[in-house]
Amino acid sequence: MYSEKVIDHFTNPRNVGEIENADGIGEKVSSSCGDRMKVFLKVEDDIIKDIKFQTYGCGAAIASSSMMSELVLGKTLQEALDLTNDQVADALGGLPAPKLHCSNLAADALHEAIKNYRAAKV
Amino acid sequence: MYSEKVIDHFTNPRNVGEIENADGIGEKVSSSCGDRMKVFLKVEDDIIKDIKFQTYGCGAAIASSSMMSELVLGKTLQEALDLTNDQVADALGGLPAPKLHCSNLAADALHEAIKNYRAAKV
Amino acid sequence: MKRIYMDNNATTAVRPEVLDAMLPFYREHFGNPSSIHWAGRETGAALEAAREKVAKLINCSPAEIVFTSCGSEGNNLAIKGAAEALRERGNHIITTAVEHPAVLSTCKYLEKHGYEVTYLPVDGDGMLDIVALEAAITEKTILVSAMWANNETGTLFPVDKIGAVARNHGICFHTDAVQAVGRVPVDVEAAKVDLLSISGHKIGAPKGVGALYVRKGIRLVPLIHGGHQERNRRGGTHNLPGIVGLGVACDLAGRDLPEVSQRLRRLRDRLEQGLLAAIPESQVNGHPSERLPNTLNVSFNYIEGEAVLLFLDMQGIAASSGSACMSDAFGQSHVIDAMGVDPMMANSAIRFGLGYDNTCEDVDRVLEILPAIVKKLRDMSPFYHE
Amino acid sequence: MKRIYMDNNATTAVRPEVLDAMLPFYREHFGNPSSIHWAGRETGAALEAAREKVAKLINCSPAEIVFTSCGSEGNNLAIKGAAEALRERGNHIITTAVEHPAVLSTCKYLEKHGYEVTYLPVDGDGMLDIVALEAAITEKTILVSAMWANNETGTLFPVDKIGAVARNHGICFHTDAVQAVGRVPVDVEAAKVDLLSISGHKIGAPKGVGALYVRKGIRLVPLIHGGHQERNRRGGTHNLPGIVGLGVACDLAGRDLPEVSQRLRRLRDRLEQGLLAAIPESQVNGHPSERLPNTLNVSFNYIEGEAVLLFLDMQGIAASSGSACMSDAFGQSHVIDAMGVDPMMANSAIRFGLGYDNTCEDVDRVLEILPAIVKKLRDMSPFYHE
Ligand SMILES: Cc1ncc(COP(=O)(O)O)c(C=O)c1O
Ligand SMILES: Cc1ncc(COP(=O)(O)O)c(C=O)c1O
Ligand code: FES
Ligand code: FES
Repeated sequence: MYSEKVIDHFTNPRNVGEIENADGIGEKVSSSCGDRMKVFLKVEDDIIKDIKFQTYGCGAAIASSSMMSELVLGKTLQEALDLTNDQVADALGGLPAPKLHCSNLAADALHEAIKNYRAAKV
Repeated sequence: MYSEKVIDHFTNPRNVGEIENADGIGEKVSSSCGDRMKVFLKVEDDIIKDIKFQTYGCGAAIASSSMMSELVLGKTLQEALDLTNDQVADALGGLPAPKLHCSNLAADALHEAIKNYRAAKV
Repeated sequence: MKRIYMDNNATTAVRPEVLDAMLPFYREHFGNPSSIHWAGRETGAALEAAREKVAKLINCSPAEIVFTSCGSEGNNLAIKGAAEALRERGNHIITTAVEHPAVLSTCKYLEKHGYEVTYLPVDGDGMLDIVALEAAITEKTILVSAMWANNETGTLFPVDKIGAVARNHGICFHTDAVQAVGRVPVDVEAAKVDLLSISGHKIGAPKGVGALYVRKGIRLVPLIHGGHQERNRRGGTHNLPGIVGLGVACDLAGRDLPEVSQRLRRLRDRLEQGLLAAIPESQVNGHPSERLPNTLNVSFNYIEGEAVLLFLDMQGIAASSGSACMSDAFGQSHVIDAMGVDPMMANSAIRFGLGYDNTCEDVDRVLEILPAIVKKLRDMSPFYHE
Repeated sequence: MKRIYMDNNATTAVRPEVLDAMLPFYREHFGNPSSIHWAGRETGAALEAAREKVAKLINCSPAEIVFTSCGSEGNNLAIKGAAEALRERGNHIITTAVEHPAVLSTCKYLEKHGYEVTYLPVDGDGMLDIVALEAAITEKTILVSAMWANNETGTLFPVDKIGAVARNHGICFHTDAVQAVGRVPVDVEAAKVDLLSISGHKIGAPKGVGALYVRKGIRLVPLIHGGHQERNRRGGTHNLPGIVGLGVACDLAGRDLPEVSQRLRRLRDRLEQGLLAAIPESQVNGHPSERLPNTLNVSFNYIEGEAVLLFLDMQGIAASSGSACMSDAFGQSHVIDAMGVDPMMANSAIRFGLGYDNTCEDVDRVLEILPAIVKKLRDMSPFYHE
């Protein structure tokens, strides 16, 4: 049911954890299943220098979080904002239809963290 | 489904055929299935000296006819009149429930033949 | 004594390739295909592979196949399911007088629940009059259920014409193709069928499995409510070994159909001609040409079919009178009856359903034995005079 | 990697003795038991022998057994069939909030057809309150459907008390005993049951066969109309190999039950105590004592069950979250939900269903692996703080 990439990211998730004194924190709760994801950012010169996540959710949610973190680490905030949920799912080699909503958590929580970072800076 | 006795009488039915110039002839049609049986008697001194039958019907009907003929050959008319359908079925080692009505043809046609014999004599 | 099985319209032996394919699914790959672990993944793939094979045989897409437990379930699901789903559009159902009991008794049941059912007659060959079908349609008609091939006589209905009429009137069309699939070419697109019932055990798959083709977009109320199996159209844990067997049987049937049907037709014709030639006052019941290649329904006047079957059975030959499901009931077949056959002729009808394993010797043995049986019984019959 | 199967509440492997008994019925004895020839006689006897075996296991007479294709069909036949047969007496049905989807969705369906359904709540252990049952009865109540053993938690309802209440009020009592038969003693007389569903594949028989016990005198409208099979209660050609398998499985279950249930209970208790000891903030869902001996439903707070199952699966261990039929749907189990378990706790529930083949090493391997999985997932969870 899950692709090899999903299994890989689920089994060995990248960038799990918290960042103390993070520059931006975003959190997203899935409306369909109640699962939850939290993203921590360290930003320098509009570039994501560090990213960590915590996820309470299914295998697809964990793999999506991990993939998302890998995709945006070292990228500009604008590039990160351009990342869509679909791109996360695609990068994982696709997700089964009933699990597509799980990848939504990842990009949404990331965008939330960036928004909070910018709001705090103003 | 059928007992060995039924199979035996069905496979090698006794007393099949017609009697020319029979002393009594009886015929019976089953109201439930349309099958038909015809009995021919040769009577001397109130004793059944010869009996033959023709049957259009299922295996149980043919076996019942054969068994009936064997049971009454050489018997008095009164003994033949006392023969019941149940006795025919019992002599065959029983019949499956949906086939019980088939044995009814045998005794009924016999009794009909005796009735006709007596009516002709009067 | 060699046993000769000629009752393949009642049921068939499982083909060896089918059984071989099924065996690993009893003890090794036994997981529930709805489960997410290894045991479920193994069987999930096999389930979908089987679905593709069944779909291919009748030219539909795999998502249009719903696995069932038998042909009767398929007929009940199709007719009750469509009737209820379409209830607000009307309450009139058209079927035929010669359907299998699974269709007829389902229709009788619906008659008790506010539906009106027209039972179309057939002619002396068991053939449906397409004009009568058109004439029976009213604006309340929601469903036509007409079989592809008759189980007792083998007569083939003009399914493509029925499909065209139904499609023209926007009426849902179900066909009971239990006897047809695997024996004659079946194409749901060409025939414009909306619902089509299949039974495994008529084509070398095991008993306990069947399928219903449900055209995309056709709404159906489930018969067996339960889990999310079969896209919510049939609850219950999948019968994986059976389904795998049905897939393989469909595969084989598709591959072998031209050759097997030709071979069986030749055997059947030899049997038919031999019997008609050897036994006076006998007749074939069913359509002379539009008929399943494996089926011969034949009557020998003045005697009763059951008695003939018993004598055949004693010689190891298995044939039947009409549908097996009716054989504990009395009286004539409703099919032969509907064809207007004289009652005494009808009473003597017996059916040979040839199958994959039958040989020319089998046919010759029947030809050797049966005339004497008929003679013996006729000699006993009060109706027969040489 | 050794594969460990602990999902026996979803489905079981066919037992070797069962498969052996079935095999002759695919190609050698394949006749339709409704046929009058040798091929039918052979299987007719086997059909009735199997019926006797099933009847013996639940203490009823063979004529009270109707063979079906699965537990879901049995539940649909029992509930729809009794509801319709009793319609003139009332329209109220009582069931419980924790039934299998085959019961719940059947009840939902009947609600659309003029029936009223009461779904009784359960307590924190998943136990039914017999007083609440009595209170729910009205003069329109025609049917109580309450399961014998819950498939997700293993909680055993007080079936004998339910039966007594129903009998006192002259109400028909159906119990879904799919998880109970063969695992705990089941006696339809002692429990005063009127209708009882059995499924083969939960007790070492194959998928595709089941049975419904129908107490003598209980009227039932058929679900699958058709021929005269099963005394007009279920149409369709009999699934002989499956039925023979079910017979043997019932035989074995009856023979082995005391020994096997004791062995599984010991293994289950070892697993339960080991996990609770090794993993803080974990809990058992289900009744502490009134529970199937093979079932453990356990929650590990702060994480999600599916993730746990995936990690277990990677190590070859097959377990599940709730009923397999629900696993393609989202969200919590309706059973754990109905027990009032905190949602996050509920989300982490996973079910072990031990079976005939499980060993002490299997349990120890799970005890070795699972605590680390839970720790890893908790370390990822935004809710967890050591
Ligand atoms: C309690 C219960 N009832 C009914 C069923 C349905 O049985 P089946 O899968 O044989 O239809 C199951 C299992 O899935 C079950 O656990
Ligand atoms: C035409 C037809 N329809 C339906 C059926 C029922 O199929 P099953 O026995 O698989 O329920 C049969 C065979 O019995 C049949 O010949
Ligand atoms: S099911 Fe909730 S995130 Fe996947
Ligand atoms: S069925 Fe007619 S006499 Fe037996």
